Amino acid sequence: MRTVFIFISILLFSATAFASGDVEQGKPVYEKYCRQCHGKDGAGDGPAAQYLNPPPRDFTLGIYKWKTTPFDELSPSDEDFIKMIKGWPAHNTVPGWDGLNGTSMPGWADVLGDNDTKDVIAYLKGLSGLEAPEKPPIDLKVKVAPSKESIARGKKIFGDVCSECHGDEGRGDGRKKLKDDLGARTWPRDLTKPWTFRAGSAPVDIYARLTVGIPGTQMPSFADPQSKKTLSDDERWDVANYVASLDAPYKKPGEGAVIKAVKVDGPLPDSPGAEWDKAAFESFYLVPQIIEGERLFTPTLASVSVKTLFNDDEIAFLIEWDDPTDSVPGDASAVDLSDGEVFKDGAAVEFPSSMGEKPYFGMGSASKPVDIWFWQNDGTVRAIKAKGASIVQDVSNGVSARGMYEKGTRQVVFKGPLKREWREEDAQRFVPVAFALWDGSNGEKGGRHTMTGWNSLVLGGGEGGSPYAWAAGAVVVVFILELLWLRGARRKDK
Amino acid sequence: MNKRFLKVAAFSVAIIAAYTLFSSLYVPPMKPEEPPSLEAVHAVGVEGLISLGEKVFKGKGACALCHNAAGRAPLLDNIMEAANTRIASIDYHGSAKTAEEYIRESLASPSAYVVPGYGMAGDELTSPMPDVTTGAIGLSAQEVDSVIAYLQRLSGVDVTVTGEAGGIDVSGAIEATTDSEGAR
Amino acid sequence: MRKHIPGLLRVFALLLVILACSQTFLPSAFAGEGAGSSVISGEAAPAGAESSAPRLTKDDYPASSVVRPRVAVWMAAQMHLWFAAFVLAVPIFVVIIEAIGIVKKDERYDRMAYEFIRVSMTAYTLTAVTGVLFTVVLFAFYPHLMKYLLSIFKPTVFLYFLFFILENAALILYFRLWKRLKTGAGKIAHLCIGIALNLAGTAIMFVANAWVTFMMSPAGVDIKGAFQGDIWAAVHNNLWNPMNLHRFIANIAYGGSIVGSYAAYRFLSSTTEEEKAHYDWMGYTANLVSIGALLPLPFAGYWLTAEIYAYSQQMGITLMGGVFAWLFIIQAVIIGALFLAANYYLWCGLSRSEGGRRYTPYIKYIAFMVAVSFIVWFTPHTLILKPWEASALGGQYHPYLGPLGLMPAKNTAVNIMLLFTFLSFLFYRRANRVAVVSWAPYGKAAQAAIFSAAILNIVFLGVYYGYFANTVYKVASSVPQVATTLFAIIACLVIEFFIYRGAKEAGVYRWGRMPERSQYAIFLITVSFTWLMGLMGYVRAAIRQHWHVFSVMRDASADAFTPTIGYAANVVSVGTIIFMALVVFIFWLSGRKGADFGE
Amino acid sequence: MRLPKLAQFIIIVGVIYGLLKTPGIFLGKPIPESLIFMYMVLIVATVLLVMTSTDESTEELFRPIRALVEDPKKAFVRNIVFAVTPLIAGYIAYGLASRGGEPPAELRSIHPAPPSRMSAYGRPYDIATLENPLRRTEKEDAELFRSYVAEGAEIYFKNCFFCHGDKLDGRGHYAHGLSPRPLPFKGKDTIAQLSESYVFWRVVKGGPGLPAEGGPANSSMPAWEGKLTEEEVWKVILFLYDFTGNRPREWAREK
Repeated sequence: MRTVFIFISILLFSATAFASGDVEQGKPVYEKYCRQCHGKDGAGDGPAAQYLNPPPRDFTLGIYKWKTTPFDELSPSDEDFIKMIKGWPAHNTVPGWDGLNGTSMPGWADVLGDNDTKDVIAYLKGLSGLEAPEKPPIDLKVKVAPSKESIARGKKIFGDVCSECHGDEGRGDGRKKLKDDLGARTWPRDLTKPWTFRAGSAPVDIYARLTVGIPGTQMPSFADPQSKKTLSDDERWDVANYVASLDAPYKKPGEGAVIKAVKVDGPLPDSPGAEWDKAAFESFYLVPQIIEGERLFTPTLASVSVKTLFNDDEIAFLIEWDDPTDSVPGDASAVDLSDGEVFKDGAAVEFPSSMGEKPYFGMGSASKPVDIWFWQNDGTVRAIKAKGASIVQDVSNGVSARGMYEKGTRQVVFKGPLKREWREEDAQRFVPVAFALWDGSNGEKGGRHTMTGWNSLVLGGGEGGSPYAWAAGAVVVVFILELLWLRGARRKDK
Repeated sequence: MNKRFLKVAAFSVAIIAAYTLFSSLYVPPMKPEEPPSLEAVHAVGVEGLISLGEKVFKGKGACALCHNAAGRAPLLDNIMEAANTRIASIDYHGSAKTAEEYIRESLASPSAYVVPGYGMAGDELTSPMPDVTTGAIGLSAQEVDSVIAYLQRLSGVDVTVTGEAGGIDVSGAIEATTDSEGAR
Repeated sequence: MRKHIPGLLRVFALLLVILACSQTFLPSAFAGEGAGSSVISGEAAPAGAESSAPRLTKDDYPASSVVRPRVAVWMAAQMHLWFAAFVLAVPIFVVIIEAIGIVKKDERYDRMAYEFIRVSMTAYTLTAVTGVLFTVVLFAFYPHLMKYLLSIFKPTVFLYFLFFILENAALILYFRLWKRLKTGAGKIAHLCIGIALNLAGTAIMFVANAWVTFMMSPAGVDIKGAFQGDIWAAVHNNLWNPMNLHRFIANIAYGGSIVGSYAAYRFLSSTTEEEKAHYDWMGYTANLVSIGALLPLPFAGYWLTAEIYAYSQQMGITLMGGVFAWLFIIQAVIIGALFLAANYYLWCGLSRSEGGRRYTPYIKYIAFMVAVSFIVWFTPHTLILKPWEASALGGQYHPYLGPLGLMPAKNTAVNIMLLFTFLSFLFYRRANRVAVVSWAPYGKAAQAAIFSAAILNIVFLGVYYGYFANTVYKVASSVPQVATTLFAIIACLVIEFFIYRGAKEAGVYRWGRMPERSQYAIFLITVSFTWLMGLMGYVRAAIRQHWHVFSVMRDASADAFTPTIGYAANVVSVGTIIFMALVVFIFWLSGRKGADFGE
Repeated sequence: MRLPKLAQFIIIVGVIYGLLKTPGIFLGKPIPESLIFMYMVLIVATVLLVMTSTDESTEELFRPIRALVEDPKKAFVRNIVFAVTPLIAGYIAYGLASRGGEPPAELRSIHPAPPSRMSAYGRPYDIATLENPLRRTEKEDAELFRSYVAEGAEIYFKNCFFCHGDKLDGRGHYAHGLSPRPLPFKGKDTIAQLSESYVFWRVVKGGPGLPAEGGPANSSMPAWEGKLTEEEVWKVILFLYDFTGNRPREWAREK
């Protein structure tokens, strides 16, 4: 009782404190920093809006996604507003990003001071006539710790309640086409990539989403007693713990990652399987192609993971990524889920045609061409030499590829000839390699795709001498120096 | 040689070595831009002609501004084959007999054949492309040759031009293009 | 016979000079063969006033299977410049020392001066030899460039040889008459010969500088390189004066350091106390001249750089922001080593006197400030980053170190470092003295006040104009900073002079009581100087990139590429070692003849 | 109690090393290893020079080390030190050698030198003398200038901000997937150091137009020549300076 009292009084205090936010002063701040996306009148229709996914908030509706007040309370708390505007630094694990993950809303903490923030909040509230919330935020104290049992219970509930949209394994590969209240296409979150969660990935953040829902989208509140899918408080904690446990850390791109290709004796595998366990995944961020030609502003794929094996003649890549749909043109279920016409899913690996100076990562140039291996989920495999964005030429050089799709994860194995110059005995060479992916259900085709820049692939390694040999050498040399010193000192003594 | 001298010499050499190692090994090499090529075209042969052609295409000639994937003008990656069908077309009112002649002609009078859909707004018979052999772009005979060579290579056919057409100094032209391209 | 070696060398050198002259006057005879047909546009126009710069092709450059033309010219130029610096610098130094000797009536100065002019006689010969070598390789490998330059600079070539003869005459007189004109008016006359010698030498350098700077910032020619007929305009191009000043000051510093090294070596080899004292004193004096000249050098460098920017933004950015950005970090590291060594020498010098001990506790504070200044100076704008670091920083800009990479921060750091080095010197000067004037404490307080105010002002100027004011004033703020530094140094020196007038000695002052360690600091200074001159010579030439004469005459040879810093460092190192070996040889040669002064 | 010189030496060097590591460990903004190495060489050299500036302190500094070898009483300590030192060396060597799989540190010129001339929009530009034709409205017609800036903002948010960021800090929502990272515009060390003609060159020619030292193969900056008109580029440039409160560099006036 006492804690509740304190809680409420703090809330009241902060509410009164924020009441001082000045709408008039908020306007210029809004005009300078917010209108480019959210529009002059706050209707979410700024000049940038058409290129953003998710689209910027329409403030005239007063619906906010990331709030902690209960589902039946429209107004977010002022703390929610502050977090949405200033960002959640603790949740930002993507380098350089300080705002809502996976959106274009940055954290404004470094630009807006406390007063500016208050004023702008007052201005935003004025746009939709939001009042201070009547209901206090939901209780976010941890009720159920993430124990094995809790996770197991959560898994059960998840299968019953959540998998329709989020997929059996939580990879966002649900069986339902989703739209938000304004009709914009939304894709359910891939729960194995917590770094893409908009507003935090700790169990408590997930619990908040389950309890409040994400207003304006098809993610409902599971605390709503009217709903068919109401879950008890403990059940929601169980689900939150389970979802948090889905994190697949290897899918999170590392910093300065290098693909270390592993040498195998004998033939390379044609398909995914146990042979690949020798190598480790390296993951890379995918960004949509917005440089040339037709551009893509609504990517669904966030990262790609790669393993590489090689023998004396060949090299093989295992490329894995989460794709919410297996896009087979003409297939009825694919058409149901697709956003517009269904195109083929695809993947491409790119490397320079010859080592030396790096070619341009965007398909090379006439003087410095690139080789591209290309696969599509109808079994198409092409080997291409590209001399620029649209100047391509098929070459036949024994490239094969095979793909499979299971529960939201796609794996493709590329196999092709190994270039001699990639393996020079005297030095470790870093082979530039880049990737591109197409999600056909997302309208991706041709120049509309996601991609990486040049990454480094290193073959073999260890040719420069074993680290142990170096260590032993250093030990011996230093020891000899010590002995010499000692001897010199002895002689001087005498 | 006395010991003192050796000591001082060793000290000096050690300092020099330290500076050298610092500048050549510790500081990662940053390779300065290669000087732009100034060869007379005939001296470098077909490959030189093609690379000059690429530079002209993307630089001075301003061709790539429209002939690109954005589609303001047709792509030219297979122009040699397309040229033959165009010459045969009834809409063609030029005098070229071969693909090479067709391109040479199109560079000077682009409206000899207008690819359907790429004409001026409301006037499908006039090409929006300027005469690139005069005016602001003003390609020399060699540059025209080089562009043709480049397009032939792009289309994957044999390069037939030699770059000897004008027989005059081209270094100025190359200089102008390499400067704009100098940054490439 | 051995005695005649230098003389023979000189005769040989003169012969070579005459040979080179004849080539110079008949350049077409030498250069015209075999290449004329391919000079594209220069050919038709009549040679002389209207001809524009030739457009060359690869065939216009004589091929050589023995040496790479670029490296041969580079090496020859480098050797010549080092020796030239030596023979220009040492006489300046010698005349200064002789003058001090006259004023102070101290025989030691005269002895030292003579010792050095003797040494530089051999160096003169080598300068001429390397000069001829340089000319020959230039004409051999770059005939068209030389022809073009001569078509503009012919009159100055005559001037050059005139000064050369004058200089030689003055040198021989100066050297031969040393012992005869020892007293009274004769000594003054002798000193005047010395000054004339230096004037002629400096004039030679100025003439040569005109050629070099013309290649960087051509003036007096039109856009195609055709000479407009005004030779003074070509000589007095944008970079001529900054280059003259920079080289002049650098030569004094360099000469001092060479003399210092000589003294240091003799100090280490001395067997008697008396000898030790003499060479310690000589090393100290030489070092003082060297460091004294080093202080204004960065400012001359800034002027030169500012003029390069003003002449061509492209050249400026190539120099400071482009491929050579890291070269200036290397430069900062070496100058850092130089200043630390100079300070160290002064600190060690405190042990010469009994009173020096009083000041040793302050050393660490000075060292701290010098080190901090250097950290700022060599923090680059273009960082070397591991991928994970780049990722963590979210780009190539560092949130904390970024501002330190900019010019205003470096200007500030340099000024502060100079002030603290000056403080080291001040402490050294005071080491053995006790002021007797009654107002000494006030004087010292005034000094402290000036000093602190200067630092505050420098920091304020740097921070305010560098980061908070309109960019237009960014570089301009370095001028008041420099003025502040110079004012503080001069004001403190003046006050110092009056405070310690007639001061009494705190204890015995002993020349020669110097740890051997300190002498290595002098070697480090000399080696660093030499190496740095080589490196900066490389970058001065390299920012022209693929131009013989910037924007006017293109280098079309196979060697037109700009060498990387690492490659240049290797060439410079090899050059330094050869040069050092030759200098040792010169010293050895002059040492052979015995210390004949006064015997 | 006064610490022995050797201990002082170790403590000073250790503390400074710790301080240099702090930003990396606690703030996530590491000082590059390459720089820490240079700093530490300077620090060690400076401390060593200070401590050897008098004979007494030199003697004190090296006495324990010399004693270690020469003093028979310290044989035990010596044996331990002599045993441990090679192991440390070996450990360091192991660390260095096993780094083979790390991609090499890259040195890329962020502000490479521009060409003296370039041709764009079908005509030549002299970068040295090129000026923003819209800049003069700033003085002559403030209203028109504001409207240019507003148009520039709109162009920026339709074309540039995905990478260069809402706050012009080079951290747009796609920036994390790009290497090199998009350039920030705010701060005093980016466009504030450059003339508008330089920025114009970079926008118009983009990543493919970089010279070799700028890494043209990796840059995702499109060449905007074919996408924006000349006037649009100048407007964006006006906006970049206006939003960040920077002034373009004007070389001529700095003489």
